[in-house]
Amino acid sequence: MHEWSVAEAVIRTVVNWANENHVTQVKKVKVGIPSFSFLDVEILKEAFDTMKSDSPLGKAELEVVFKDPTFKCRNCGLTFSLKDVRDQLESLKGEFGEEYPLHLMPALAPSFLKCPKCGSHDIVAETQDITIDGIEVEESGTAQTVG
Amino acid sequence: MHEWSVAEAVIRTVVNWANENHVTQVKKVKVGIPSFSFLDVEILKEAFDTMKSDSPLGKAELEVVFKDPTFKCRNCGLTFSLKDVRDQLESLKGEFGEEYPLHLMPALAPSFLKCPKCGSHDIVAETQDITIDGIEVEESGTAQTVG
Amino acid sequence: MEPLRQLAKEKLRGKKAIAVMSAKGGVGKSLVSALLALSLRGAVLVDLDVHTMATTKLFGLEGKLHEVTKKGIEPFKLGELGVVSLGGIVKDKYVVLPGGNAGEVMESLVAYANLGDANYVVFDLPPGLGDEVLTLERLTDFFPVVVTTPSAVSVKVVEYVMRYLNERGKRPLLVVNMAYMDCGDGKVARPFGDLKNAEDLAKRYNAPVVELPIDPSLESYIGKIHEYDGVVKGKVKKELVPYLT
Amino acid sequence: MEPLRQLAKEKLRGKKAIAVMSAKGGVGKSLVSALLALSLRGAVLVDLDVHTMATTKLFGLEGKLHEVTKKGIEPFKLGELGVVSLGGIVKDKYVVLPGGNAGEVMESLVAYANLGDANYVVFDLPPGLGDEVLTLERLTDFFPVVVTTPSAVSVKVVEYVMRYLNERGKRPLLVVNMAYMDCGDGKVARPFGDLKNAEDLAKRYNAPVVELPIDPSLESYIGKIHEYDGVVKGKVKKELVPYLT
Ligand SMILES: Nc1ncnc2c1ncn2[C@@H]1O[C@H](COP(=O)(O)OP(=O)(O)O)[C@@H](O)[C@H]1O
Ligand SMILES: Nc1ncnc2c1ncn2[C@@H]1O[C@H](COP(=O)(O)OP(=O)(O)O)[C@@H](O)[C@H]1O
Ligand SMILES: [Mg+2]
Ligand SMILES: [Mg+2]
Ligand SMILES: [Mg+2]
Ligand SMILES: [Mg+2]
Ligand code: NI
Ligand code: NI
Ligand SMILES: [Zn+2]
Ligand SMILES: [Zn+2]
Repeated sequence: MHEWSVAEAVIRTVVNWANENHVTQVKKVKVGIPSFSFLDVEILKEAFDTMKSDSPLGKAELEVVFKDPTFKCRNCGLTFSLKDVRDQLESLKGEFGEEYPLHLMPALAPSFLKCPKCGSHDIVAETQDITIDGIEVEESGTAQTVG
Repeated sequence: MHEWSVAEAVIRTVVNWANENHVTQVKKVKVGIPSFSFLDVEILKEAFDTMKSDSPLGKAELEVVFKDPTFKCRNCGLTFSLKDVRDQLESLKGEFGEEYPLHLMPALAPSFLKCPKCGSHDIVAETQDITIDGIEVEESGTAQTVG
Repeated sequence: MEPLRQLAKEKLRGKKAIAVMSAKGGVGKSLVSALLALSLRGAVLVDLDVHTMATTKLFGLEGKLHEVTKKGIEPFKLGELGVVSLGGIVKDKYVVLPGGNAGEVMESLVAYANLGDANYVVFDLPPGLGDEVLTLERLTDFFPVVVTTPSAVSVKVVEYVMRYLNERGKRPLLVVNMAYMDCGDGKVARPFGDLKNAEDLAKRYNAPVVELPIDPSLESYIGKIHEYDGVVKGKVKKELVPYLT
Repeated sequence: MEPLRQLAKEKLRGKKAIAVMSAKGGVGKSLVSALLALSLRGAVLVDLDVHTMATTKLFGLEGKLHEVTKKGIEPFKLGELGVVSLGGIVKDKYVVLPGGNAGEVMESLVAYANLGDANYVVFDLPPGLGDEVLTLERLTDFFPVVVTTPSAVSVKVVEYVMRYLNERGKRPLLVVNMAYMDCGDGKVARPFGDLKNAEDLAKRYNAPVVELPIDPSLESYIGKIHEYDGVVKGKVKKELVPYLT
């Protein structure tokens, strides 16, 4: 449900950027989201489309890219990916339901996921949270990467 | 003076690596050091040469590369370099003398340096501390980058 | 461009942000935060001590989960007061985080919180002088309420905070908690030493001081601190609140 | 390949590492660390609470700088005890660090310390359950001494640490500090509530318990804690040390 807040965050940020850069019409916003937060893209787009009006984003399309993080264990050095902790994620979802902690806050990952080799929580992921990975503007018609 | 400890850290690390990789003779070790720690290369090399004997590093040469960090202020977003905080570094050396805190621990930088634009201590540097940037071994004669 | 930070900043815009802080632990930051937030009209208390989440313990909110709506994380309601804590996200799970993640989590907590039309946002900070303070500085121009006890170690440690805030151009208020204990018959005990150290500190940094007594009855209000109406609450209302409104 | 981490690990090899820890602040970690290190034969006390550096205040080492020799950072000497603190590097400057840097600083402190032929290394940890604990886990297989007070909030917060350590396969010892106060005439007061919560916690995690009293005279030994030989020190020697030797 906090997809509405995410949409608001994206819109406010891009509107700010557009105002600062004298951009009057944004065509597309590309948003990167850690895949293990399992945001609901339908809700996110609905929220985006509902809230975007009366702004330089009035006609903008939202593109969502789910990013699969690579984790690194600082305790034993193992590099691993999401599929190596799939079972841990599943049991977490089972325990908390849809609004589970990593859905809301991907940066909590080290508290809930363990290194599959040594069991340590001392894991870092390069994809921490929601990012704006690109903005396409009407004027030029070309994608402009910001962030 | 803690250059001796730095040399010991480098030697122990490379000896471990050599043993694990069945390397019997190391030709060169390339060490990266944040420039603002002002380590004394002469002392570092003397320490390295004194302690390296009876090891796969017996004939190894030490190459020191001073790395100039780029700082980023997380408060105002400014990216800046060492020369922008040169005066702050100088007054710090004046206060503490040679063994000043950033000489021993470059990761203390945010406590002692301020963003030249907004004055915040909320600064991150990508070069945190001593790294081993390359090891050249006798067998192959080619540089091998590790780290 | 950091969308969550942007949202967190806008959520706080136009509200008075108060940061209850101290480099020292166990001096009463969480207790003072709670009593202060309860004493202000229209406040949300945001618990930023993600490792202890003391707020959930003080208010008896353990095991409860925040509702999440289109407006974000809905604060727990205790009369007029709203409370937001990571405890409402992770339930009774421990939170262990490597460097940097704690700041991210704090930022999300503020960004997603539905602060509604609250006038005041009271932040209960963890001890130390780390990412939490820096993160909060990125989000808002907060008013610092620095908490110490009279004990020598605490005052020395808290001086770091005073000096830091001073250099950042802020004028903190100093709360000397557990300053004295009323023993009846007009007698007063000072189990943590006299107040000279703390008062000198305040003078050096030109900070107003509020002294709060020890109230042994407080322990029996853990879990229902909103029902407490004793001497510490009285002092908070009468002496601390006027500086903040 | 991280040379400083490697060196830190090797410095600790063959020594018994004891981590005095608690998610809660102000429960007496630094005091217990100091008295414990003073009671062990051949110990170095390493202060890992980089934001408060309480050790320098307890031992009267403020403003003193560590000597640095070919063997590294030379511990301050107090009789047989060696003490290493960031305070000996930064003097009386506040330490403010964004996420991650604190772990780096801790690693350097251990890597550069001249631990000599000490048998024991006692680590005084900051509150929380953050980078400090993770960093120490990377360096050595420490023995955890977990400190709490009897108060309900403290015990609840400390349960996180117990659970975490348990899941990591460690068997901590629980110290209940400020457990009671001797009022003379065989009378005992319990200003932080009875011990039931803390003792139940220990039972749940199968941990031995040591209870330490409140000693109001301790405040007058701040700055010369090595001269203190009162009731808390006696208990540490007689009841805590045997578990660690
Ligand atoms: N004025 C007071 N009188 C009695 N007990 C207090 C007082 N202030 C704090 N306490 C108790 O002291 C302990 C530490 O307080 P807490 O608010 O958790 O500190 P911090 O947040 O600084 O770590 C708690 O058990 C709290 O109930
Ligand atoms: N058993 C005790 N009796 C009396 N005072 C104590 C006792 N234990 C701790 N203290 C005091 O309580 C305060 C907090 O102790 P400290 O060791 O700094 O806690 P922490 O390291 O957990 O933050 C200090 O002023 C200390 O001197
Ligand atoms: Mg607290
Ligand atoms: Mg962010
Ligand atoms: Mg301490
Ligand atoms: Mg490192
Ligand atoms: Ni949601
Ligand atoms: Ni040196
Ligand atoms: Zn691992
Ligand atoms: Zn700046």
